[in-house]
Amino acid sequence: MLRNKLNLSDEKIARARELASVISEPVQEFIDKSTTTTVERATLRILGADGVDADDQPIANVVVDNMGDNLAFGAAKPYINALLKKGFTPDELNTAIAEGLDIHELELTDFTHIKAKADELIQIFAEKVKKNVKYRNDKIKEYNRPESNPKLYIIVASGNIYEDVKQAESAAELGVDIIAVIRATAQSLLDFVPYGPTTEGFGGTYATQENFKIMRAALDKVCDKQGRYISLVNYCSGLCMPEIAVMGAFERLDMMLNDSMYGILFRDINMYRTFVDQKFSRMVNTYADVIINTGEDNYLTTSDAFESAYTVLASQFINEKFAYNAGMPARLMGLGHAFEMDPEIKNGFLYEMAQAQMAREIFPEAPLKYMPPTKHMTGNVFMGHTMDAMFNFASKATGQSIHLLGMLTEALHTPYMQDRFLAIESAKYVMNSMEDFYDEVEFKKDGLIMQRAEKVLNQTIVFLESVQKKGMFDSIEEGLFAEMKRPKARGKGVKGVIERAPSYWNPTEEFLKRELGIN
Amino acid sequence: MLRNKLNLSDEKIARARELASVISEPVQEFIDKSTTTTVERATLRILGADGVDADDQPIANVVVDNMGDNLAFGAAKPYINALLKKGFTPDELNTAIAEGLDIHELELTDFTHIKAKADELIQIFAEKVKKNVKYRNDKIKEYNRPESNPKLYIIVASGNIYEDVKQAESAAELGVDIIAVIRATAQSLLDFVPYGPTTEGFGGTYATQENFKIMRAALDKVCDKQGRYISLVNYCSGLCMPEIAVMGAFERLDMMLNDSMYGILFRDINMYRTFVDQKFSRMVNTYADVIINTGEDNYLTTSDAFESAYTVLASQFINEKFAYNAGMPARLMGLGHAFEMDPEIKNGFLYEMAQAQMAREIFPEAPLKYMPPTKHMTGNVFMGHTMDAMFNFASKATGQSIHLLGMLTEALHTPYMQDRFLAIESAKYVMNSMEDFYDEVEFKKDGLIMQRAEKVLNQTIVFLESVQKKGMFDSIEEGLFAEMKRPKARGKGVKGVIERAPSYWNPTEEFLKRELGIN
Amino acid sequence: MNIKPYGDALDDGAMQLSFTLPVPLDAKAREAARVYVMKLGFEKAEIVYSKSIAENFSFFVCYGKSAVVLDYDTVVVEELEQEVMSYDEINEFIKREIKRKVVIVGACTGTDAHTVGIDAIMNMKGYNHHWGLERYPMIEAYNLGAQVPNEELIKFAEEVNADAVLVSQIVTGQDSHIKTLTEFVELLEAEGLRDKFITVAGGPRIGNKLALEIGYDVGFGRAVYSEDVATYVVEKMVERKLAS
Amino acid sequence: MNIKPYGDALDDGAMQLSFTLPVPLDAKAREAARVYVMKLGFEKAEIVYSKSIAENFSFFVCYGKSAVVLDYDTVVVEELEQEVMSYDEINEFIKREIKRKVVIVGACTGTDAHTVGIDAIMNMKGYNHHWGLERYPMIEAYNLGAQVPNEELIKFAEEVNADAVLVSQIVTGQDSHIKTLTEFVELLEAEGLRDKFITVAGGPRIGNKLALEIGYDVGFGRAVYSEDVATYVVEKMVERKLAS
Ligand code: B12
Ligand code: B12
Ligand SMILES: Cc1ncc(COP(=O)(O)O)c(C=O)c1O
Ligand SMILES: Cc1ncc(COP(=O)(O)O)c(C=O)c1O
Repeated sequence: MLRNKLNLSDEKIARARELASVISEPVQEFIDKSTTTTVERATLRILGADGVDADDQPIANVVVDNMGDNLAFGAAKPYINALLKKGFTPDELNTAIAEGLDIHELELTDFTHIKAKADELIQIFAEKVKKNVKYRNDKIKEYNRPESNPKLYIIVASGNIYEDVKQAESAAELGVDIIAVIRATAQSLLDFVPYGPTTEGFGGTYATQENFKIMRAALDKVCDKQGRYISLVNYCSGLCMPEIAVMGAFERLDMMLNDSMYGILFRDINMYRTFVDQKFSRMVNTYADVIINTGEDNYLTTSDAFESAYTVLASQFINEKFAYNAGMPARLMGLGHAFEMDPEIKNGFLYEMAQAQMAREIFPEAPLKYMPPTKHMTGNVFMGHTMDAMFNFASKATGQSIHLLGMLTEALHTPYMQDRFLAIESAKYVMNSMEDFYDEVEFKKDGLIMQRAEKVLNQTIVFLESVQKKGMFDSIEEGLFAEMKRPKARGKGVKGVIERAPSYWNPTEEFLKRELGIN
Repeated sequence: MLRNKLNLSDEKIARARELASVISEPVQEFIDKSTTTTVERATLRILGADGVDADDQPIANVVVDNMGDNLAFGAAKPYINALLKKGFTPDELNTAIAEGLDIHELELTDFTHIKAKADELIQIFAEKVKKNVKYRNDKIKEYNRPESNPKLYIIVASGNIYEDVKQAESAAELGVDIIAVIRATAQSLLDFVPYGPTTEGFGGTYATQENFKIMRAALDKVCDKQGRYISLVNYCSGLCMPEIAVMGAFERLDMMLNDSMYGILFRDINMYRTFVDQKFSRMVNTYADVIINTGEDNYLTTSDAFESAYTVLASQFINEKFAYNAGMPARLMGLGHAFEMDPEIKNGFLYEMAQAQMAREIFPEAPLKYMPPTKHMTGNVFMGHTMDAMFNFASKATGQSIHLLGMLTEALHTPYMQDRFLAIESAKYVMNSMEDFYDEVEFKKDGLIMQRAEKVLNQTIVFLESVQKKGMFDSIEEGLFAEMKRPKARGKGVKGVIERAPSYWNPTEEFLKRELGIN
Repeated sequence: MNIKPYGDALDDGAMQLSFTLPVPLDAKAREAARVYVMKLGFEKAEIVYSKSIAENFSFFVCYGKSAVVLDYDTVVVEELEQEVMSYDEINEFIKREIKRKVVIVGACTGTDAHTVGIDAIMNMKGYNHHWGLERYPMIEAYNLGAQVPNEELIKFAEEVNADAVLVSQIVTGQDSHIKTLTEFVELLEAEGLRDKFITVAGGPRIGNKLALEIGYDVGFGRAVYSEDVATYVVEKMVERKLAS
Repeated sequence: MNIKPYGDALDDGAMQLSFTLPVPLDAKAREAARVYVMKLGFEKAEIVYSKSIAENFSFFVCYGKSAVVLDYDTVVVEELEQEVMSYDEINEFIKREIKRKVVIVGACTGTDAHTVGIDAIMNMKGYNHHWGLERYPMIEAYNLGAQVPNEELIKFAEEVNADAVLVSQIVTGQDSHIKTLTEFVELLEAEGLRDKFITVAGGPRIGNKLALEIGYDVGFGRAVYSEDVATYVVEKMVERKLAS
């Protein structure tokens, strides 16, 4: 474990955690009495719903859309009921639904039968996921390679899954540890998950289960060839968080972007919707042993990295708390932050080091995800490459875990193949040449670095206190987070939030809670 | 003054200094009983010899070449004698010599007259030089700008002095502190100094007095425009070290490359010649308050920077000792070293930091000159730019004084204007963003960095001991330095080394020794 | 005046290039890279670095000397050239010439979620020490934020009787900006509102030329401030006699 | 097979360029930079960065999409293509085919003081874990070092009855390498020694093509090792029946 160097006050850290806990309580209460369209669709997917109808509507959507107000009772029951009534396998039922069968017209069979069937279906899910977890762990053991520190993470984003595969293979050959397939620009606002392999998308490639499968298979080949495990990442965020988490569990994704507030602040998704969705999706992620990546970096794309460093730390505490609430252990919490200090700030690099080191010390077990400079990148690719080099330095110097490689063309386009090569080469050089820096170097007592970390922690506490006073919902509404005002009653997906009926039933949730030991 | 961080043993450092001193003694003895053609020509230049004859032979060369064995008595006497005999001013005499006058045919006048005339001529020299020093100091006071730390140093090398001026102006506008005009490829092997403004030269621009004047005037304009003093650098090294030092004193150069062994090892100049020449040239540099730049970086272009780090430190001790012997104070000793660690070495950056920090601590008053990566640069300009960024970091982190900017195109060509811009931009960003790093960061007790510095110091002592045992001349002959074997009786310029006759007379040397308080 | 790129001597034509060819790296690939650059009109090209970056892809860095000459006098500038007024001058100008508040509506449209650019122009706090339009006493500014459908933007602009509409587009992948920008103009035309508003497009890859081609009154690229936009709008209003 | 540069999709023609134009920076300069790149055969060019780097000089970074297509099949490789033998194979080959020691003389000529390159090929310790020629038991190697006048090199080669002469040239500014290399060949010719030695030129900017043009038997560029050179020399000796 890495040494502490900042001399931060344990009491203050505990105080911040306590505040996050208090803040999360009313939200957690709301979550527990609510469900959403996508939580129900995710439930159906766990149970076996898959495929699309003639209009490319996913079966899960068809079932949920047809339930109307009955959704308050949960979508599991009618789906399982239909399986029993028709004597179908899930695949057969999916086909029947695609062809027009309205399962809600079927008479309800005895609930004990339904429960038994639920257990059976969930067992299938559980076994698939456990097999995936085992496969991953076995392979890592088999390859028996020392872990990279940090792991190098790169994105592909061609829009075409087959082109993405080529680019991912190239990056893997060049030595990265983690490959993220960036999602098409507007997917997070789609209230359904596209289906099948896709070859077109703006700014990224659609997250579909088939695309996950194609990329995972391609990477598995490279893994075996190279004798090291290469992780695959996609995004849970958006209007389908829980469903995509389920798809990721099925297809052995290793990491997923999953933030408790990103959708609200940066995608204008309704706050209640996001809070409910994040919980379910995180339970699924946890069950599948998937590391989440939170999105604190986004705060610094709209706010200044020096002035607003505390918003990052505050969000990390909140993300941590919500993740704990979803049963997630710290070792899966890839809390985010970013190297976004204005390059013109005197001593900006030292402040950046202070902040990164602070994250390291406050969340010692978390696989911290460090994001590269983006906002201050310009078309001057040479200067940009230098900024990325400094970022590489800061990351290694402060013991980060997941290192998203900066691209010299960040201000211009999603990465070219050669951009990735240059990024990897630079990071490997910088990090290897200062391998033991963390251990070698101490910070001056009460110097700039220590003072900076302390100050950010203090500001964070003050900020969390004000959020606690106002309450989370009002704080978001008033724009306390990321300078974004998000009215409670507005935002995308607000209609998909439903209060649970007293007899609401969700066997998958019960299963997950049981397995993860939460209530 | 900068803090010590490496915990180096004072006794070891003292021991190394003592070894350098013992090593220099026999060399110093040799120097004191010898003169060289170029020392005599430098003497003539101080006294007023200037210009060229019809064959472009400098007057100083004409006079010296015509003296034959009489050179053992010194060239000053016949030149001053001619002035007196003819009643000429130096300019008139120079013209006469150019037109064919052989001054050695003139009868010798009374020595007391000659001495008096010498004093008068030396006074003219002294006043010119003092005026230059005063001008520089006054300007620096007038501009009243905080010193850059380190000072950014850049080269121009177009071959054409007028093109050089443009490039220098551009670099000055972009914010560098020091501009060096690189000399044409083979000038150091010319046994005369070219004359007048020049517009052609391979790989650099000829060092001529007129070129010095043109560049100095151009920079002075920029200085006034920008309100900060910009230093001008040229090279003393080669077969004309002392003469170029004199030219630099006349034209207010601020720094000059001047190494006690560079010519021997890297230019195959005879060792006796170089040792004699460096002493005279350094006296002139000192009198003109010119900072010298030594050439330790060159060791690492032929030897490995990790294995042979001690050769750099050893050479620094030797250069220091010879400089002290020439009356030079530490504040003028721009001892050199270089960032040449193989980029593939694990922890190479930390070793590099150790070495740079070690130089800083061992020579606390010296304006250390740190050279950029050159040897491991390739045509991959992006990777090269990253290496230069790391160099910028190391330099700032260890409190270097003179920072020669690395060029991303180092492996390709002498810098384009845009290469310089990119280099300056990168250095300014990196250094500003870690301004107080030196003060903020401590090295772990007995960690990699401390151990590395100690090891290099130990190796240096072992090496200096073996040189001391063999003696300097034999050591060079046997290739102990830079893996170059340089036989005593060979090398360029060997014929120009002359044993002083008992009645050898050199009033300029007497003057300089008096002024500098040496014997 | 004929010009060529400059490395370290006038008209040396020196240029740096980097690119990837979809072939495995070997002597032939290197030569192909050189020949390729020569075909671009170079009189000398040297592949100074080559590296295999995937099974069938090779990366090259090249320095070359271009033979191509450009007559500088023939270059026509398509960027907007105007004397930009200061914050105070703009407010004065509006008081004097328009005599009422100018109404400006802005948004980042379509699926584009990048607010920072339009915020830089419009928000109170502005950008790089240039206040945004919201702070101008003589301007009434409405910033609808990001991901705003074109229809909504137009509806809103009509509602508040806007004088000018600012459209921001940052994402340009697969030319999505062109599609979104064009749709806006087509909608305006369909609803007969083409001349009602001064239309301003902006974003890092938007040039005046592109904006004019698509049918906007003006376009702004990188490093633009509120003053540039406001100057244009108010002067155009006077020119068009929209000030009433 | 027709190829184009690859950015992130086949045949997108993506290339990165940077260069300086000798004009002051303004809108016209930026447009000139774009037009200049378009004239190089681009179908799209965007100046993504521009900066004034001196009173009358502006620096540009450009990304563009080239329209130029290259038929890969027409590319002719001019680099030497040979199967390189290993250290042991070479010594064996000499023992078997030449039956005496091969004598090789090398130097870095003219005013060029860069010894590292020729040392890498010749010195005992070699380079990058490739031993130099001096270590080969079946080769007698003489490395004269740097700054060796052509006359001296030829004189020495005659004296030791060299089979091959290696000439290194690193500095290429103002084409100084071409001058020095050419003078060597002319001297050989003048003295009627043209066919006596196998002549090998080398250095980071020397290609086989250039060497052949000047009149050498072969030329080697970057990242060459002693094995490459020795293989060539000994095979050429057998071919020319110089082995006697
Ligand atoms: C911040 C940022 C984000 C933030 C946005 C937060 C927010 N609230 O705005 C977040 C993290 C959400 C984000 C997300 C994405 N981003 Co983004 N992002 C950036 C980034 C780093 C900075 C943009 C920025 O804020 N610049 C600062 C502002 C002030 O500059 P500006 O926008 O150019 O605005 C100036 C001028 O252009 C002009 N201007 C702009 N608009 C207007 C309008 C008018 C009328 C006028 C007059 C002037 C004007 O004035 C401004 C001031 O001078 C850029 C990379 C970069 N360094 O440029 C990528 C970048 C723009 N993003 C990119 C992409 C692909 C995405 C995603 C699609 C990635 C994905 N697949 O998930 C997502 C989805 C977003 C979406 N649907 O649009 C790409 C776009 C590639 C391309 N050219 O198509 C970029 C270039 C990064 C990259 N290399 O991949 N991003
Ligand atoms: C080391 C070095 C020096 C050292 C040389 C020490 C020494 N004893 O060799 C010193 C400091 C003395 C020096 C001085 C100068 N240098 Co210098 N130097 C370099 C440097 C940093 C590395 C060269 C090197 O050693 N490479 C490693 C070797 C192994 O590679 P190589 O030489 O390419 O050799 C390989 C192949 O080319 C080939 N090869 C080479 N020769 C031969 C011969 C044969 C027969 C064969 C088969 C193969 C072969 O095999 C080798 C192994 O694969 C380069 C920059 C760079 N990174 O390349 C500048 C560089 C070569 N130098 C340069 C210049 C301008 C100079 C000076 C003229 C500067 C000046 N005005 O003062 C001086 C003067 C030197 C002179 N008169 O020649 C320029 C040349 C520009 C140009 N293209 O014309 C460069 C490119 C730097 C720059 N950007 O300005 N330099
Ligand atoms: C947590 C998180 N989710 C999602 C995204 C982006 O995805 P989308 O554009 O699909 O919302 C980001 C981007 O930075 C993120 O941080
Ligand atoms: C001390 C010293 N003198 C001179 C030079 C180069 O000059 P020249 O090529 O004229 O010998 C160097 C180059 O590094 C040097 O270090």
